[in-house]
Amino acid sequence: MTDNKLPSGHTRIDTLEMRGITKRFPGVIANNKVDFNVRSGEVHALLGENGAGKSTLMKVLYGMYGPEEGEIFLNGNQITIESPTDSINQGIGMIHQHFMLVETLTVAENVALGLPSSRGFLTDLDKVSERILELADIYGLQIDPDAYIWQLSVGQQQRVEIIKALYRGAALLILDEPTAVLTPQEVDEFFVIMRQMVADGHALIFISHKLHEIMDICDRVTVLRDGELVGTKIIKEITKSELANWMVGREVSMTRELEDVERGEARLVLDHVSCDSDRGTPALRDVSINVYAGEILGLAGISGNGQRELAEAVTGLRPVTKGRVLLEDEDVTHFRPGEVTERMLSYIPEERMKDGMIKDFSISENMVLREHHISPFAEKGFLMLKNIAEHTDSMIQKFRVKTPSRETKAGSLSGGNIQKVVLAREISRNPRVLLAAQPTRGLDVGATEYVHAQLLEQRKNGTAIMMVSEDLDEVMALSDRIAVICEGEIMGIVPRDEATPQKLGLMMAGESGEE
Amino acid sequence: MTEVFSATVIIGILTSGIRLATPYLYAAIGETFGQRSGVLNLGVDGQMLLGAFAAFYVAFTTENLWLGLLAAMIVGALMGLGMAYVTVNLHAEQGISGIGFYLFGLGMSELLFKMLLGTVETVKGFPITPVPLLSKIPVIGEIFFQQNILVYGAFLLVPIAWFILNKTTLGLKIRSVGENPEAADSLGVSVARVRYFTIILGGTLSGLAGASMSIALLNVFQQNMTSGLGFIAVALVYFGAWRAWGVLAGALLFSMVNSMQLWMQVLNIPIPSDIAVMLPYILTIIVLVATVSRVRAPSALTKPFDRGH
Amino acid sequence: GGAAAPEEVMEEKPMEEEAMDEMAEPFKVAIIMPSSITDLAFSQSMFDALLAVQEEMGGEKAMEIVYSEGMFVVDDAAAAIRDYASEGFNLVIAHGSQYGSSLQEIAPDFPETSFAWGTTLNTFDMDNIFAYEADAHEGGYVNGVIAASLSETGVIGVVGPIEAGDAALYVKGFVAGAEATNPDITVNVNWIGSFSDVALASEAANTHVAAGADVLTGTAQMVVGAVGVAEENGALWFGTQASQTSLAPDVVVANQVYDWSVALDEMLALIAEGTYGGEAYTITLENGGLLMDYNGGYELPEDVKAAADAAVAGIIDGSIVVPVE
Amino acid sequence: MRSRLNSLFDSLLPVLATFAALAVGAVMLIILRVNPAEAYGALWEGAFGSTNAMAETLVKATPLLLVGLGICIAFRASVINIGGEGQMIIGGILATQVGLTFTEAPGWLVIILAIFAGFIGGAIWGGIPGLLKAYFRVNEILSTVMMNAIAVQLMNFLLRGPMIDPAQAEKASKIPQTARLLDAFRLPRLAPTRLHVGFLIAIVLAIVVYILLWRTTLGYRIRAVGQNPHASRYGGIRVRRRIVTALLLSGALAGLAGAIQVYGVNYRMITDGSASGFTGSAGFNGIVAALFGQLHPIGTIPAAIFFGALLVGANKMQRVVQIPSALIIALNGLIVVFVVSSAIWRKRRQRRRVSVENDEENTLPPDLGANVPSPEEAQIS
Ligand SMILES: Nc1ncnc2c1ncn2[C@@H]1O[C@H](COP(=O)(O)OP(=O)(O)OP(=O)(O)O)[C@@H](O)[C@H]1O
Ligand SMILES: Nc1ncnc2c1ncn2[C@@H]1O[C@H](COP(=O)(O)OP(=O)(O)OP(=O)(O)O)[C@@H](O)[C@H]1O
Ligand SMILES: [Mg+2]
Ligand SMILES: [Mg+2]
Repeated sequence: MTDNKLPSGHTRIDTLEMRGITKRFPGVIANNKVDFNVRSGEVHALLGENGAGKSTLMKVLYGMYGPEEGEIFLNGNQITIESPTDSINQGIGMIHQHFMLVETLTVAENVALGLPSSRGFLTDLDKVSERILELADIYGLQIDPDAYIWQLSVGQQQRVEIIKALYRGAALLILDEPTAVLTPQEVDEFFVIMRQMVADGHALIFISHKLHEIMDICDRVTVLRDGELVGTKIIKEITKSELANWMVGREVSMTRELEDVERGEARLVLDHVSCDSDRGTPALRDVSINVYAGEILGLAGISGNGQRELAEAVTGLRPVTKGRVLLEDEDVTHFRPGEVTERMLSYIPEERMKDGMIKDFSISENMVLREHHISPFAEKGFLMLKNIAEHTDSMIQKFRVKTPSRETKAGSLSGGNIQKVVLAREISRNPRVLLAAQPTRGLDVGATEYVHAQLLEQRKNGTAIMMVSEDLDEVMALSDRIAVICEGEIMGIVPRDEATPQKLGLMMAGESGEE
Repeated sequence: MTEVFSATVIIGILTSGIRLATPYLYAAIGETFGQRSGVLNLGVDGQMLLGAFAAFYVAFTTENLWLGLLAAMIVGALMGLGMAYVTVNLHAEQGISGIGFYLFGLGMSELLFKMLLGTVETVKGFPITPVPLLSKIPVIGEIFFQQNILVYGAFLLVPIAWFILNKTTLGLKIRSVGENPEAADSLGVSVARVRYFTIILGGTLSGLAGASMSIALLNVFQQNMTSGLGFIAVALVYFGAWRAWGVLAGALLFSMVNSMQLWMQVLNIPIPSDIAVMLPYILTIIVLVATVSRVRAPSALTKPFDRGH
Repeated sequence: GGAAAPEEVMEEKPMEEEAMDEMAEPFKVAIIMPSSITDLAFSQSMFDALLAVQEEMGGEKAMEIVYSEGMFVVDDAAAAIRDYASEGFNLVIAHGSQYGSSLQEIAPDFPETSFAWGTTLNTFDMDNIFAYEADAHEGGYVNGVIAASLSETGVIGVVGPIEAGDAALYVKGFVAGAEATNPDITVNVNWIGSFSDVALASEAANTHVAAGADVLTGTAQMVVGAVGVAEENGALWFGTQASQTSLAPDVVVANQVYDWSVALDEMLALIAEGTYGGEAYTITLENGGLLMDYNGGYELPEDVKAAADAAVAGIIDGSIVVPVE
Repeated sequence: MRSRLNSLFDSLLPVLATFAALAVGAVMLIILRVNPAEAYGALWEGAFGSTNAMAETLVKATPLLLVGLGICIAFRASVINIGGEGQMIIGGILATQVGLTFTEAPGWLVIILAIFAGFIGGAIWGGIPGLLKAYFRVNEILSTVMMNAIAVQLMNFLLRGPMIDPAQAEKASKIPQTARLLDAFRLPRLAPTRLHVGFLIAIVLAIVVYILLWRTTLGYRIRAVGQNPHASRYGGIRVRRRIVTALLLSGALAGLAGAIQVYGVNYRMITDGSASGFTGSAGFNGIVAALFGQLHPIGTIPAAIFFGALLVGANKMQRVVQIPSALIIALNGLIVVFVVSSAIWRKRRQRRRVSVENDEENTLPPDLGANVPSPEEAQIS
C-alpha cells in the first residue's frame, strides 16, 4: 500500500469533507451550515470578502474552534477534531493568517516546538536548524534559524510559518493568506512549492484575496459570503472577472487611471536621516526623500529593508540618530508621536494588530485613538461619547466594516475588517501627510478598490502620501513616483512612466537605479 | 577584636546568607516555572506554610525526615493541583485565586497545627552534612559545603531548572506556552497539560521550601512562620527576570544583605534597627535600577488560555 | 500578699457568692489577643493564667472564658471588645497595648462591664478600666545575671522583635543584669523588625553564635527557631514570657514566666466588690507575678544560682534598681 | 424578562459560590465539633444582624473600597499594584502628622488637610514604583512588595522615635504609637454607630473613578496604555507618564484609605510591628474586592461590602462558637477561590446568551446596509 503514502511518509488524504458546519460568535454567525471538501492533488481556493468566514471555517477544521454543528469526514470516515493535536495527528497542517509564532524564541525553536526530538527529552535544535537550512535552500526561502522572531520582518515571519508547515509535512495543508506579505518573486517561488506538493499528492486549501493568484494556482474554488456557502466551481470554467463578480456580486475594476493633480510644495522632507533597528543595528542609512502635496510616493522594497523604521522615524516613534525630518518646513525630528499627530500626519502601520489598534477596545474607542483628546471627541478632558459614537457609525457605514455593532471589540473582527477600522481612522482625518504601509494587505477586492479610491481622493485634495508596499502592481498602479529601498538605503526614485517591474525588481535586490 | 571580626563577619554573612536563601530558592524557582508558562501564583506563601506543617508533623510523629519531606511535596503538589484546576480549567483570575490559596494555606496550616500539635514542638531536623573533600577547603568549604542537604538541594535546583527550561523539549513547551499559548496550541502542544505540570511543580517546590524551614533550618513549626517569605520569593522571580540564574542572584543578594544587616546590628553600627531591616528591600530595588533589564515578562502571564472563542 | 486576696473577698461577701450560686450564672470573661493561645509567649501567658484562675474558682461552672485570638487588626479587636461588652461579659480583657485607644472609646458605653488591658499602667482615669503591666526588666535582669556568669566567651546575643514595649523592657533589664555581673561582657542585640519571622530570628541567633556568643536570649513568639539554633550550637538559652524549656531541654537555663493570675485575682476581687476598674497592676518578682522558672534538667552551678537568688532578693527589697532608661 | 432573570442570576453567582464554600467550611466545622448552623447564624448576625453590625460591615468595607478603586485604575493600566499595604501606611502616617501638627486649627480644616496628606502620602508610595517601572523597567510587583516592607519599617521607626506619643516616650515600656488625635479631628459619624463619613467619601470616589476611567481622556489613555502600549504610543499617548499616573493615583487612593482609617477609626497610628495591624490587610483584600467587582469601580462597591461583611461576620463567628481564628482565614481563602472560579459560568452564560440572541436577530430582515447599492462611492460591500 505504498501508493497512499506521501514522499514525507504521511498517509495521503484522498478526500476531506466538512458538512453543515455552523460556528457562532457573539453577535455573528461566522459559518452557517457550510459544506466544503478538498481532495488530494488539488489546490482548493477559499474565497470571500473580509469577514465572510474563511478563517473560521479553517480553524474549525484545524481544531482551534469547536463548531456548534457539523461533521467532518476523512476519506469517507467521520472523524472528530477537538484540538489541533487531533488534526495534526490526522495529517492536517495550517499556516495561519495571524502568525502563530513565539516572538521570544528563535526560528529553529519555533519550528521544533511540539515535535518529537531525536534526542528524546533534550532539544535537537542543531538538527532542526540544519533541516531548516535545507528546506530554505530547496524552496528558496532565505531564513536564519538562529534569529529571534521579534527580529524578523513580517515577510520573513511569513517564511517561518511556511517552513514550519513544510517541516511538518502535512498531508493536507491549509494556507490562510500566506501570500499577503510575500513579494511577487516570493509568491512565484511559493507557487513552485505548492505545485510540487500537489504533484506529490498533498491536498492544499488556499485562501487569498488576490484573484490572479487563485486563477494561477487553484483547481477549484469555494466562495463564502456572510458565513454562507455560495458555491464551488472549477477554476478552468470561470474567468477572473466572473470570479470577482461572483464573489462581490458586482463588477470590480482593478486598473486605475491617475487623474492629473498639480504637485504642490514638499510637505514631508527627510534630510539625510539615519536610525537604528530594534536590535540596535543601523536600519536607515542617510535617507533623503521629499514627498510633495498631491502626490503618491510609492516606497517599494522587500519587507524588512527599513520601511518600518523609516515610517517610525518620521512619526516620532523611533529616535532619529542623524539627519532631520521636516513636516511642512517645521523640524519634527525629535518630536513625540503625539506632537507629530497634531500636525496632521497620519500613519497606517504595517502591523495593525500590534501597533495600530487596541484589540480589547471597542471599534469606537479605536476610531478615536489619535484624536480622543480633541474636539469634537473631547471637551475639557471629558470624552464626548455621543460624538464619538456618531463618528464611528458613519465610519462603519462608509468603510463597510462588517461588525455587529460599534461597541464590538476590535480584536474580534475579521482580519480585513480590522484593517478597515485603522484605515478609516487615519484617512478620515484628512491628513496633511499620510504614511500608508501596505494599505491593502489582506483586504478583499472590493475593499482594496475602495481604499485605492480613498488614497486617490486624498491625493486630489493635496495630501502628501507615502505608500509603502511590496505589491509592485499596487505601487505602479497608484504612485506618481516610486522610491526603492534596500537595506536601509534608497536605491533611487523612479517616475511612474519609467517604472517597470524588472527595473524595480533589480533595484529592490540592491542595484542602484541612478539614471 | 575588629581583625577577628572581619574574617568572621564575612564568613558569617555568607554562610547565613546561603541558609536564608534556601527557602527563597525553592519557592522562587518553582514560581519561575509557573510564570514561564504564563501562570502567576501568588499563593506560594500558603503552599509553603502547609508544606512546612506537613513536613514537620510527619517528621515529628514518624521520626522520619524523608517521610516529612515527601509529605511536604505531596501537600504542595495538591495545593498546586487545586490552583491549576482553578486557573486552567475554570479560567479564574490568577492573582486573586493565588491570594485565595494563600489565605487557605495560612489558615489551614495553623488550624492543623492547633488540632494536631497544640503547641510549639521541635524535631531533630536534617543535620549538617559536610560534603566530603570540598568541605575541607578553607573558608569556602565552611561557607558552602557545611550545610544541610536541603540547602545543597536548593542550589542544585538552579542549574537543573536552567537546563530544563533551556535545553529540553519540555522547557521549550513551557516557554512557548507562557509567551504565546495560541501558537503552542496550534502546534499540538497542550497548554493545559504544560500549565498543570508547572503549577504542580511549583507547588511541590513551595512545599519543599516550607520543609526546608520546618525540618532543616529551623526545626520548629509555628503559625505563619514564613511571615510573607513567599511573596518575596515571587518578587525575586521578577528580579531574576524569569531566569534561574537571575533568581539565584536575587535570592543571594536579598539574603546576603539581610544577614549583613543582622551583622551590622551585632557590630553596633549606629543606625536604628528598623532602618537596618529595610536594607535588603531597598538594595534589591537599587540593584535592579542599576542593572536595567530589557527582559519583559512572559507575554501570556496571568492570561487564561481559552481556545475556541 | 496578692494571692490571698480572693479568698478574703469571698469570705467577706457570702451574700454575693450565694446569689451567684442561685442564678448559676458563671462569671464571664472574654479575652482578645493579638497572637494565638499557643504562642509560647505573650498571648499564651495570659490565657494560661485565666485557665489557672478558672480552676481555682471551680471550673467552668464558676467562670466562663471565651477568647478571640489572632486579633492583630486593631479595628477588628475593637469590634470584638464592643461585642463582648454588649453581650454582658463581666470582664473583657484586651491583651495588647495596641488596643488601648479602642478601649478608651468603648468603655464609657458599658459602665457595668469591667475592662482590662495591658501592658501599660494607663486606666485613662476611667473607673471601669483596669490596666496591667509586667516588669519584664526584672526577670530580664536576673536572666542577665545568670547569663553573664555562665558565658565563657564573654559574648551574649539577644534576639528581639521591634525595639519597643515589653520586649524593649526585657532586653534593657537583661543587658543591665549582664553588665552588672561582668562589666566586660559584650551583649549584642538584634532587632529583626518582626514578631513572626521565625527564619530571620533564627538567623539572628546564628549571627550571634558566629560572633562568639555562647549564651542567647530572645523575646516574643518568633524566637522559637532561635532556641533551636542555641541547642544546635550548644549555646545556652534564656526564655521570657512563658517557659520555653520544652523546646530545648538541654540548653534552656531559665525562663522568666509571667503569671498574670496575680493581677487577675485582684481584679476579680475588686469586681466582686463592685469596683469595675481604675486600678493598675504590675506583676513583679515581688508579688509573684514574675517567676523565675529554672530548668531542672540543667545543672546550674551553686554560686550562679546564689547570684540569681541574690538578684531576685535585691530587686524585691529594692536594693537593686533595674535601670530602664 | 428573561434577560432580567439572567442578570439577576449573574449577580447572585458570587453569593452562590460563597454558599458552596461555606458548605465546605461546614464540613470543617463539623470536624471541629461545631454546629455549622449556629456558626453561620453568627456570621450573618455579625455582618448584618443589627444596625451596629451593618455599620461595622460598612466601616470594614471602606478601606477595601478605596484600595479597590485604586486597584481598578492600576490594573486597567496593566499595572499590578500589590503595594496597597505600604501606601495605606504612608498615607496614614502623613495624615496623622497633620493632626499632630495643627492642633490649633479648626477640625474641618485639619480633616481636609489630613485627607489630602493621606492622598499625597499614598501617591508618593505608589508613584515611586511607577517611576521605577516607567523609567527603569523595575517590575512593579517586585517594587511594591519591597515598598510594603520598607513602609512597615519606616512606620516602626517613626512610631518608636520621632512620632512617638510624648506620654509613652516617658515610660519604660514605650508603646510605639502616636499621640491620640484631638476629638475635634474625628471624621463625623453617620448615625450613632462607628460608621463615619469616610464611607460616603469612598462611594463618591467610586463614581469619580468611574467617570475618570470611562468618561475622560485621562482614563481613556490609562486604559489604552494598559491594553496595548505600542498602539498607545503610536496614538500619541505618553505611555510612561500614564503608567506613573496610574500607579500614583492607585497609591493615592490607598493612602486616602490609610488617612480615613486613622481619622475615622483608630484616631492614632500604632504599630504591632506588622502592616496588617493598622491596615487590616485592606491593601491586599482591596485587590480581591476590585477583582470581584471585575475591576469596575461601581462593581467594587458591592464587592467591598460583601468582603467587609465576610470579615466582620467571621470575627463574630469566631467569638460565638469559639473556633480558632485560623479556620476563619482558611474559610476566607476558600470563599475567594470559589467566587473567583465561579466567574466562568457567568462568562459561559453570557456567551451562550449572545449567540441565542443572535439567532433571534437573524429572523429579522437582513441588515439594510448590505443590500443598498451605492454606485456613487465605490464602497466596500
Ligand atoms: N474570535 C472571534 N470572536 C468573535 N468573532 C469572531 C472571532 N473570529 C472571527 N469572528 C467573526 O466571525 C466572522 C468571520 O471571520 P473570519 O475571520 O472567519 O473572516 P475571514 O473570511 O477570514 O475574513 P478576512 O478575509 O478578513 O480574514 C467575522 O464577522 C468576525 O468578526
Ligand atoms: N515601549 C517603548 N519602546 C521603546 N522606546 C520607548 C518605549 N516607551 C518609551 N520609549 C522611549 O521613550 C520616549 C518617551 O516615551 P513616551 O512618550 O511614551 O514617554 P513619556 O510619557 O512622554 O515620558 P517622558 O516625557 O516623561 O519621558 C520615546 O520617545 C521613546 O524613545
Ligand atoms: Mg481570515
Ligand atoms: Mg516624552
